[in-house]
Amino acid sequence: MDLIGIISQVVFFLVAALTLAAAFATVLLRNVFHAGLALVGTFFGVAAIYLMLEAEFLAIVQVLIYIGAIAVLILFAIMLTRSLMKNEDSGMNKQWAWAAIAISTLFLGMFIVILQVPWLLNTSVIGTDIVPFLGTELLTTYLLPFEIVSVLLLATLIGAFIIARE
Amino acid sequence: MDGLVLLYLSPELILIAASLLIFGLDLVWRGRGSQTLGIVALVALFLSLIVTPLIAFRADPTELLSIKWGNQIALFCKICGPTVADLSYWEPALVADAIYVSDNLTNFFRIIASITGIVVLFASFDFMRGRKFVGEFYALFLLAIAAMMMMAGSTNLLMIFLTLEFLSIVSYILTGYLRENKKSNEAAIKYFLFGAIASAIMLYGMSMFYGATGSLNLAQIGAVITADTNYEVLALFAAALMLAGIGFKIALVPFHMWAPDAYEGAPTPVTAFLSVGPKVAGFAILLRLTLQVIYVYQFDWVALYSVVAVITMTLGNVIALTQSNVKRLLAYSSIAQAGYMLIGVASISGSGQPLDGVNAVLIYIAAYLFTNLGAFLVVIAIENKTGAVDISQYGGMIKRAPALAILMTYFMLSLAGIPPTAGFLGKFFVFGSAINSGLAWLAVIGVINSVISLFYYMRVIRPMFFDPTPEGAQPISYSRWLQTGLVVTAVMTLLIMLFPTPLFNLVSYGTQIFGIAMR
Amino acid sequence: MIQNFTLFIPVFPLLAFAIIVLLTRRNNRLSAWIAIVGIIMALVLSLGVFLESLAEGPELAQHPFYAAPIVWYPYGLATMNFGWFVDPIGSVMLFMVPTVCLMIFIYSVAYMRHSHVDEQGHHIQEDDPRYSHFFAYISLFTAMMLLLVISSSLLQFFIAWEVMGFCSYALIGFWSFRGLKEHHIDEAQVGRARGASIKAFLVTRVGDILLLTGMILLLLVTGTLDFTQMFNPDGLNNVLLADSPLPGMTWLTLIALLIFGGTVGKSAQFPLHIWLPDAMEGPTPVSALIHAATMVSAGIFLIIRMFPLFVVDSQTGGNAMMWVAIIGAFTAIFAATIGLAQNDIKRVLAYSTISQLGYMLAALGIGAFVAGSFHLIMHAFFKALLFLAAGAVIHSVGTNDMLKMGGLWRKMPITFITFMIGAFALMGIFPFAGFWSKDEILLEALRAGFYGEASPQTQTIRFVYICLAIAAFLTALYTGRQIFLTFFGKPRDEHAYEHAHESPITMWAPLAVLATFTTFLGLWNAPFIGAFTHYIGEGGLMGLPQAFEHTAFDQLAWISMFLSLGIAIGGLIVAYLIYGFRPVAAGQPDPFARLGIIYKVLVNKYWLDELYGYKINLDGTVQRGLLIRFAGALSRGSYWLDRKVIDGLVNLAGWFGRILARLWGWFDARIIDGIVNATASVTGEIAGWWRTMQTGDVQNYALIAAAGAMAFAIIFLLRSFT
Amino acid sequence: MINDIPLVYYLSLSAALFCVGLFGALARRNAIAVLMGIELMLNAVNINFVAFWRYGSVNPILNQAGIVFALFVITVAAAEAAVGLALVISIYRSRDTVNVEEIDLLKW
Amino acid sequence: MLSAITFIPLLGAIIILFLPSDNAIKRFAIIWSIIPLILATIAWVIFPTWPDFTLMGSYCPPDIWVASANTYLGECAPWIPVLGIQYHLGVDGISMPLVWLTTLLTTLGLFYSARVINERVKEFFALFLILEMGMLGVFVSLDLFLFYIFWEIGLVPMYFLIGIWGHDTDRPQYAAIKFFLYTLAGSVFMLLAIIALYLFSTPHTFDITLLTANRDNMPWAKDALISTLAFLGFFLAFAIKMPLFPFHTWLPDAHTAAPTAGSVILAGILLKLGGYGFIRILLPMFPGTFQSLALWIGVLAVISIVYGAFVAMSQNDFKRLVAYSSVNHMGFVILGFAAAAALTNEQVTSPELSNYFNNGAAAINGAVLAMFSHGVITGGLFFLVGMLYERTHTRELAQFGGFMAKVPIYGALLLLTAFASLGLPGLAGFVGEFLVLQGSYTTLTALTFVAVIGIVLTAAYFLWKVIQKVLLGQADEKWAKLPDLKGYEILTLVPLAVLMVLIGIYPSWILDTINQATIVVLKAVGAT
Repeated sequence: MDLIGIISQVVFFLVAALTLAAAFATVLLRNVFHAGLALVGTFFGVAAIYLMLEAEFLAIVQVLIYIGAIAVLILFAIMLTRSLMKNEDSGMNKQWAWAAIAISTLFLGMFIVILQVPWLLNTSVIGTDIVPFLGTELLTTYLLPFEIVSVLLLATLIGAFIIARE
Repeated sequence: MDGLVLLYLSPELILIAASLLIFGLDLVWRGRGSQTLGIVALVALFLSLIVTPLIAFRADPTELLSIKWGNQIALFCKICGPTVADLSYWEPALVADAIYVSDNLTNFFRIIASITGIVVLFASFDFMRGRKFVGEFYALFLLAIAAMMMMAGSTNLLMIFLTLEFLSIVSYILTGYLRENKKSNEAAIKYFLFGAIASAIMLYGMSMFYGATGSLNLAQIGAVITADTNYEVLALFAAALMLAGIGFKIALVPFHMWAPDAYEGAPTPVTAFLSVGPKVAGFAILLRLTLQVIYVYQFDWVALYSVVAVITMTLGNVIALTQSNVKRLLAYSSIAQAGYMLIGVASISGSGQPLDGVNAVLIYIAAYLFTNLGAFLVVIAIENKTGAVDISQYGGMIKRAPALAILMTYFMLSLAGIPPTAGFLGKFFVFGSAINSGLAWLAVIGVINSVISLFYYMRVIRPMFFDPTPEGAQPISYSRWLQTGLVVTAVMTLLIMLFPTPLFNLVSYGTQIFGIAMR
Repeated sequence: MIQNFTLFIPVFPLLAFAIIVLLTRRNNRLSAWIAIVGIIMALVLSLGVFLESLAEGPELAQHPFYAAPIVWYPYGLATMNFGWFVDPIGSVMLFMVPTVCLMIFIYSVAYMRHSHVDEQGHHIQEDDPRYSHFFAYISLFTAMMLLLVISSSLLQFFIAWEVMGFCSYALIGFWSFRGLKEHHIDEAQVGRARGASIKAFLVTRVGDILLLTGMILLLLVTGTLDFTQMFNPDGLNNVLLADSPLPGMTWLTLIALLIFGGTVGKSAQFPLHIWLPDAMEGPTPVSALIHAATMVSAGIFLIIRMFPLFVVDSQTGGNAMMWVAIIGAFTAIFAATIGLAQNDIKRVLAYSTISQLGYMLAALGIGAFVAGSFHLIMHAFFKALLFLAAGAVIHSVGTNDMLKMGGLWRKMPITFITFMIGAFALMGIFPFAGFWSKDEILLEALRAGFYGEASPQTQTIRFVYICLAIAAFLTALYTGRQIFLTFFGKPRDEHAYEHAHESPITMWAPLAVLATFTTFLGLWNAPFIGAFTHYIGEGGLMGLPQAFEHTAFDQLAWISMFLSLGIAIGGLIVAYLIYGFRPVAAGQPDPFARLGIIYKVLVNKYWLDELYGYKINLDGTVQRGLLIRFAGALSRGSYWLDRKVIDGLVNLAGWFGRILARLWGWFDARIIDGIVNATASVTGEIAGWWRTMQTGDVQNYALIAAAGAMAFAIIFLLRSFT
Repeated sequence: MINDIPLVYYLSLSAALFCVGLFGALARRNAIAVLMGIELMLNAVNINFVAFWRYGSVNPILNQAGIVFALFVITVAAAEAAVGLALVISIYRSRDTVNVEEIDLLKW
Repeated sequence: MLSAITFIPLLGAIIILFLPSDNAIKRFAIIWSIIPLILATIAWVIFPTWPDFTLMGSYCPPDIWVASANTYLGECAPWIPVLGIQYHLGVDGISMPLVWLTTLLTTLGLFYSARVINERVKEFFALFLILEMGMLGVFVSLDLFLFYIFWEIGLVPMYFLIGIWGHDTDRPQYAAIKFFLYTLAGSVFMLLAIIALYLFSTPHTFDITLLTANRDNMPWAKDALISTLAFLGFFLAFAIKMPLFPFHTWLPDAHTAAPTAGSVILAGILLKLGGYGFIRILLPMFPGTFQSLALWIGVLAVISIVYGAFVAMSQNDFKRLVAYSSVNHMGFVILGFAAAAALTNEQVTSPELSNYFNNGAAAINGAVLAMFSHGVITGGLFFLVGMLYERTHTRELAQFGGFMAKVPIYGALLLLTAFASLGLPGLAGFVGEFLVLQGSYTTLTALTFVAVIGIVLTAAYFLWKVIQKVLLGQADEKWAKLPDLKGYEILTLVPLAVLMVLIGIYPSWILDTINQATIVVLKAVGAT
């Protein structure tokens, strides 16, 4: 294993640990606002993972949209619902124990499947920039989903407006 | 993408264009003329209903009127480009890359979706009079119907996810439409949270499929999985997770918990739509998933579907026994009906006989569509005038609104499966296909369930005929629209039973692509 | 050729019945006349047929007047035909039945008029409120009896037999209901009549189902119920002799015994005799009709019709005839003993009828076919005479109780004379009918028992002879007692005595006619004339051509004649010593009571009514006994079973559901206490219980959904490993 | 870079992230926290897709199905978040709470 | 002709919905219900000359044409070609009398109700006519699918008749839903059996005549498991409707709650649907299975007879007593069918054992005639009970007494009906019972000895409870001014009384018709 391999592995473990820690923080922190900030941390971690997987465009999109839009939106929502001031006690509800058990077995199952299934493995090197190809593919093969998403966003816009307007 | 191909997307496009038009008009008229917007929506739905057969026709000199319900398939795929392939039968290889397919099954569900739309619109005209955001309601509703149609046609994991989410989001908005009503809000938030979690689980399943086969197209995934049996682990694990998403939409038992609350909370026309729309589209996806992807592991999915079917039917029927709120009762009843449909899916045996699972499901869907919408129309008619939603408030309905009482009796009997109704034909086919494919025990449980179900269906009718009318109750009048809606559903429920041949032709056309057509 | 119209004989009274019921219900006089005209036309036609068959002579037995044109119903490829069948004994019955019935019809015209003293004290004579009903019922009764006599198939016979049972129910229960204003009968009589009618119908019904079973088994085995085809030789020999389901009994014996069961029910023989004495609650002409002329003789006539069956059975080792003889003889003596202790004038005659019927059955049982049938005919006449005379006495004195009568011979000379003739005939005193027929039976029994060649039956025939002899003596005793109590001695009840008057002409005329018949008819079969034996005996039986051997009137016959005469006169003398010599004074108990325990047993009729559980007390209430209380308990038990157990299956499930719910509640009170009370059934319980799964918390829902998806995925995972 | 870190690491990371997100969705009382959980789950799925694209696809340049799917997931997540928060705010406005356990007017 | 008879009542019901005033409805309903009666009478009168298989301008596939040679007035029309379902009607000797009885009792029921029912008249008469259509449909349809549909159509109107117009002292709604659930529970298993028959028959068909004709080379007949399960499915439905012993608990409740006309139809016709099912489906299609189970069914029948009689004896509600008497009488019908089924093959086919064949035919004749006469008698009884209730507003037997003197006409008719019911020869009840006994002694001898005890018990409880308590004895003051039967009441009862006497005296006018069909059925049974 050459030096770069080791370094990249170390970097991966670092990033993965950070992301998971942030995720745990989002879930466990009692104060919802702090949880929001931890969420932003997780998003950064995921963006780093994308970079390691050579999907730079996606990393940027992740940072821009997830952190820029969705995380901010969530923080606004937290402020709007003034749960900032109210110091709620533990954020967990009555059934968290049952949920924990169920989810750990689910994780176990997933882990077994991940190890067991013969995933496709054809390691090919990406030389050039893939973004233009992505563009063409979006507008040729996946043109129909692209249009549908646009209508979806329009509907969401109006829907959110209807529901949340003062 | 040349113009001809757009023709094969025309029903969806018409609806989307109409909804945009309605948004625009609503903007221009600033809230006045909501009635005309409704008419526009209705016209759009009729247009899409008429266009579907036009697409399906194919000039065939050999046929009688030289019109044959052909089975062209418009493919929107990477390699073959958006071309129109004229296939008599659905070879996976040919449609390997298709993202969206406008084939027989899609046409069948387009017809079903547009009919649902029309009938629910009939119901909502009354309901919407005098409320805010009426234009938006109609527009969003049209989008929901378009999403339903697209769900039926999508043979690509991405498309399935996208259309499912599209329908879900629009449904959340529609459910939460009555902002000031506490119940509507609560129903919407519950529906949203449950839906979001379920679709996340489904997504994870989809990623598994993509990981193993490298492709998003159902047919290709199916080919890879059937070719190599050690993918069995993945296929079933991922399918089970995907079942969460689809099960949520159909409201099968472990994933049904949202339904009673959402049905009770949502405005009644939306409840009517929820009880039919997403459920039917969900079955379209389930059919495609079962027949094209995991068909080879017959033993497993038959076992899974039978078990889920039994739990769904039994739980749905049994809990409905103690319900006193009509909408909640109809919610549990529609859960039970989903259980019966699942029996049809479980007994798919590809035997080519008329009594085959696939035909049974489609017939049951058609029958359930008219019966359930009819029942909801009656509930809406009563609620609009008296605001009564509890069974006890239905006292002496036979005097106040004899037509409504008689129709409600007819629809309840159809739901219970008493003969001279479409419901019976549906149940007959479903139980017949179960016995035909060797699941006789399933048919027996189904039959016992339909007897239990009769008890609560009769509980709805009993006060109408036997209890005295509460004092000061004047006769219930309802708009012309509701009347036409009731007439359409009642006549169709009777016609499907008395002259089922046209329905059988439509169904056999629908299942032709799977090679299990009803000769 | 008159015999072609035999089928019309029952039609006339039936027509009379229909006319009365439908048209002339209101007009009493007219209904009475229509009934009488109907019976007269039947009598004329019957006499015609009788004379024609007499002309035909004995071989009528082998090829009788027979035709079965009416197809009553088809079953499979075969059909059940009805028609008429007249053989010698049938023709004689055709002579006897309408004659006696005519007399009874004329008699009842007057009898059904009641006189009572109203508030102002003067007599009012008025018809019974349901006068026309009475005539309708007795016309139907006679029609059915005639149909029975001429029936060509056992099924036709059975139908007539049962409809007659209905008529007897209706007639016995004639006074079983009373309108608000009617007071010709009192409360107690209504109660007693009601009890008696249902008792009669049910007990005869038990007999009927035995006959029904026998009849169907016969149809099953021989394939036909037609008298002409039933006794064909091969049918009798091979088919019937196969072993029946019951062990040790051939089909023939089983069928014969079942048919005899019918007779026991109808002719009130030992186990099923309890209904006849209570049937006295009906008007006297009815008692005469039922217990003399028709109903009871129908039972005997059934055995006579089916006699070839019994003969072949005894020839092939069956013991059916032996049973007939034993039960007949035992009933004869048993009934005679009870007859001694009865104070009601009609009940004495009732028990005497049972005893005489026992006589006839005993005769038939020992094979004395001719003697038995002759006694049947004679008994019909003199017993009808006795009943009608007793009726006249009751009509004039107003009470049945003999202890209240006495010295009536002055007040009612004609009734007295006719009653005496009947009594002598019953006792078997020389010139009268009874003597010839009873002596004939005793002679046959004596010859077969003691002088005939030894055969397995001789022991039983000896036992029969002894019983009959004792019975003859007892008959003489109780008849004598009756005569002395009613007509001789001092009047014991002043009021009744001066109230007594001779009955009007329409009542004593029939008595006279019957009396003449009783005196002269006996000669028909007198030793030297023997016309009856020749006519009946010569032809043998249907299917059994060899005739009944007619032994000349040898020296043994003389001895038995004097013996029976002596027994009769001895009985009369003893009766005179007890009752005639020192007539019983008013209020003095019956001298017979001095016998103490024996008297008590006889008065209570061996407590059989209590054993059966249906004792009708004098005041009209019914005392429920063992059997009926058991049946009542059984029915209440099954109703409880029906209500609680079977119908309760659903509720039972509900109960099971409640247990389950409580169990669940014990360790999860929070959910259960919120349950809306579940419906009754277990589905309701479970529904209520499952319903609370819907807690309203969406995360709870999501957890269940996730857990569900996870469960399916994990199961598939595990499955794919194995 | 590609063959240093095996695919399984990414998949297990995404599985872990998915489970944490699911736990967040099921166990947190605050509706917005549930939303955050859902976002986590969707991010986990995206990692999955991108990883499968990178490691699995024959010609990652021409056939970028994984990335396209991820992109669409992000957009849909955004839409969902918008609608979800709108609903949360309207619930808050009418019931003055966003605690999911207290929103149980509709039950049984 | 048959389609006309079946669908005229439906047409009538629809017309009634548009009639304005109450007595217009009443008059119309009565006149309208006479039309099917006339048609049925014509059909029966021309019975001997029935053209063997008239195709009323309708096309029947050749194999069905051949198979339904012995049915008459046949009508065929393709209805659902995909599943091979024919709109196939036909009548033979057994179903003709029952069709006629249905039309008669409905006309009498409507005629009587016209005076008695005064609230919600429109619904009552409409539902009544729909009920008639349902019942007629069952008797005339020769296609299992059509049979099932008409079987269920009959349930709904009866549910409403019991529920709405029932006497509110006897929990009518409970009785109505119990009736509906019991019958439905049975009939859904029949549905499964019908589907199983369809799937396992070589030319997939629902046609009764076809399934009977070439029953032997059908897979379902060869496979013992399927034929037994199918048999039990059908048997359950018919036993509940019949009602046979363990399934009878719905009958007393439904009867006591139903209005007079309702319980006349319920007892008169609805119970016969079960019996008709026995003779049309169970015996011809499953001779082997029926024969093996004949003893057990016989045992249940005999229990029904004796048990029904005992329970009736302990009733003090007049209507409940008559209801339990129906259980008693229907026990005989099933005993008849079981006896006929118990005939072994060689008994049915070999010529020298024709005695068994004839007695078997007698059993079936008896059973069908018992059904017909029970319809007439119990119909009459329920009318009488209803009339008594109209006058005294109580059904408590203990309170009656001495009515024979007070209301002689009513007394006479009750006497006639009661004695007909307990099987007095010369009246309708006896002939049916005698034929059944004749048949059942042939094959189930031991059982019949017990059944015969049932006859005495029947006589006992009828005399004891009905005649003794109601008619005889001392009239009570409070019944002083009891009115006797009015014109219309007598007119309702006269046809039934005439029928009772007619069948009793000369039964061959009806048994000829039945016997023709019985011979065909028995020959088909022996065909294996």
